[in-house]
Amino acid sequence: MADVRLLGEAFSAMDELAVFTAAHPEAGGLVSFLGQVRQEGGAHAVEALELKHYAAMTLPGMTALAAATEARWRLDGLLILHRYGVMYPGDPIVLVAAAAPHRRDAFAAADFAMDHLKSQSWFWKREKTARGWRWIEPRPDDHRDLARW
Amino acid sequence: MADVRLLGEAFSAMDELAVFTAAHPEAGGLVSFLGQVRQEGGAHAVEALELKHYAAMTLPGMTALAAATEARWRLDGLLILHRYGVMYPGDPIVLVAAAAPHRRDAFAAADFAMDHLKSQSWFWKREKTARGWRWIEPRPDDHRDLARW
Amino acid sequence: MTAKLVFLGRLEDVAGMGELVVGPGPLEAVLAALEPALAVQLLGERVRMALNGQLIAEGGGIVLADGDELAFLPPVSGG
Amino acid sequence: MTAKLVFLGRLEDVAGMGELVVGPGPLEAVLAALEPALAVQLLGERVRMALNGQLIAEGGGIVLADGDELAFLPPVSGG
Repeated sequence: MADVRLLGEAFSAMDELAVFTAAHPEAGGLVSFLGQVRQEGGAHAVEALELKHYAAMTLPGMTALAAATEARWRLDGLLILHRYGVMYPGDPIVLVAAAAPHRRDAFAAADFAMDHLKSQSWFWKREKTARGWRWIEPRPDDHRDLARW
Repeated sequence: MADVRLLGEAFSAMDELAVFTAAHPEAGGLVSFLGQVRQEGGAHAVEALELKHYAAMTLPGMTALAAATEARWRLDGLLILHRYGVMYPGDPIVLVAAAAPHRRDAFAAADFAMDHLKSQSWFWKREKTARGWRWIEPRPDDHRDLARW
Repeated sequence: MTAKLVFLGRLEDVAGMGELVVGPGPLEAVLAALEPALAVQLLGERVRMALNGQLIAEGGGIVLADGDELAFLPPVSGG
Repeated sequence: MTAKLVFLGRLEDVAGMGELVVGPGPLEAVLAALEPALAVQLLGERVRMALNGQLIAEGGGIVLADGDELAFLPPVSGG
């Protein structure tokens, strides 16, 4: 039932969300999370971001995460889109949306999926600043977030 | 800073969210909640929904809620739109969106604002089914949700 | 010299109107002039009151002055 | 008769390549044939391994067969 995609090209988060919302008129509540490359100024600004994935594991892992999310909450629909490749400030990285009969289920499902995408999915991120490319290590926060579930 | 509106006419949740998102390229994460009139079948289906407000208190209360939300989490932006008047299946009722440097702040802010809109804002709802109009009482869930904060 | 009562939510249905212009004076006297069935509902345990847009803790002792607006607020159900 | 090593994330930079075709055989022998600096990184405590797309608990005892794909996975950082 879930729509899970690993995307190599830029996508329009708003177009995707509009399609998802239109497909779920039966849902009382829809929660979405959009993660995007921050547009910021200053010497430390990120000029580009690259996400690498592993074909043998990344999409299968996302699909399993979607199934776990749907098994845990009562949902009308679930959307999980994640980019890989090189992205620039303002580009969407990840879009998660959950449609549900009840508000709390939609919030919890989107939150759960994001925590797991952040810290348990097979992505590796590097950022380019004025000082060049640098691999990003997971933050302690990410693991703390995961421990909530 | 927050954009808080009490609306008497139908609005496009996707257009509003697109404008809000475009206004916050500095935000790493955006969370939205859309509540809409359920489109459902059967004898108990809601044919229309009416929300009444009280001019002296409803919008001032929403504005105070927005200020409390912004004081509690680190946000780049906050959007709170709420309809009053008669709505039909598929119509948006409420749209809350929070943009933040960090994901957890955006989730918590949207969740907090929705719990308070549901159970502490000055709206009164009635629904029309095949059996006529009926006033909706608050659900015990709504108060339980509020106790989380 | 008038004050106004505002009936929200289902109280509007009970009252058959959303607002009622009344003379100033003690709330007890104002309510005594209403339909008893309506007065009973307005004084219900779960109905709160707001004077000129501000919630008030208790109705006892209120005296409506010229231009005052007293709203009767049943439990809310938004979103 | 070949197997494949896959280097993910920063390990691709360390290896200077994303993949390396190797002969089958015990993992110890395969690693011994690599640059020592790379082999040390691959065996780092926080690097996990997946054989043909499935995580494996320990590298000890692994023998790469023809067509096997062994991936080295440093800590992830998605979203």
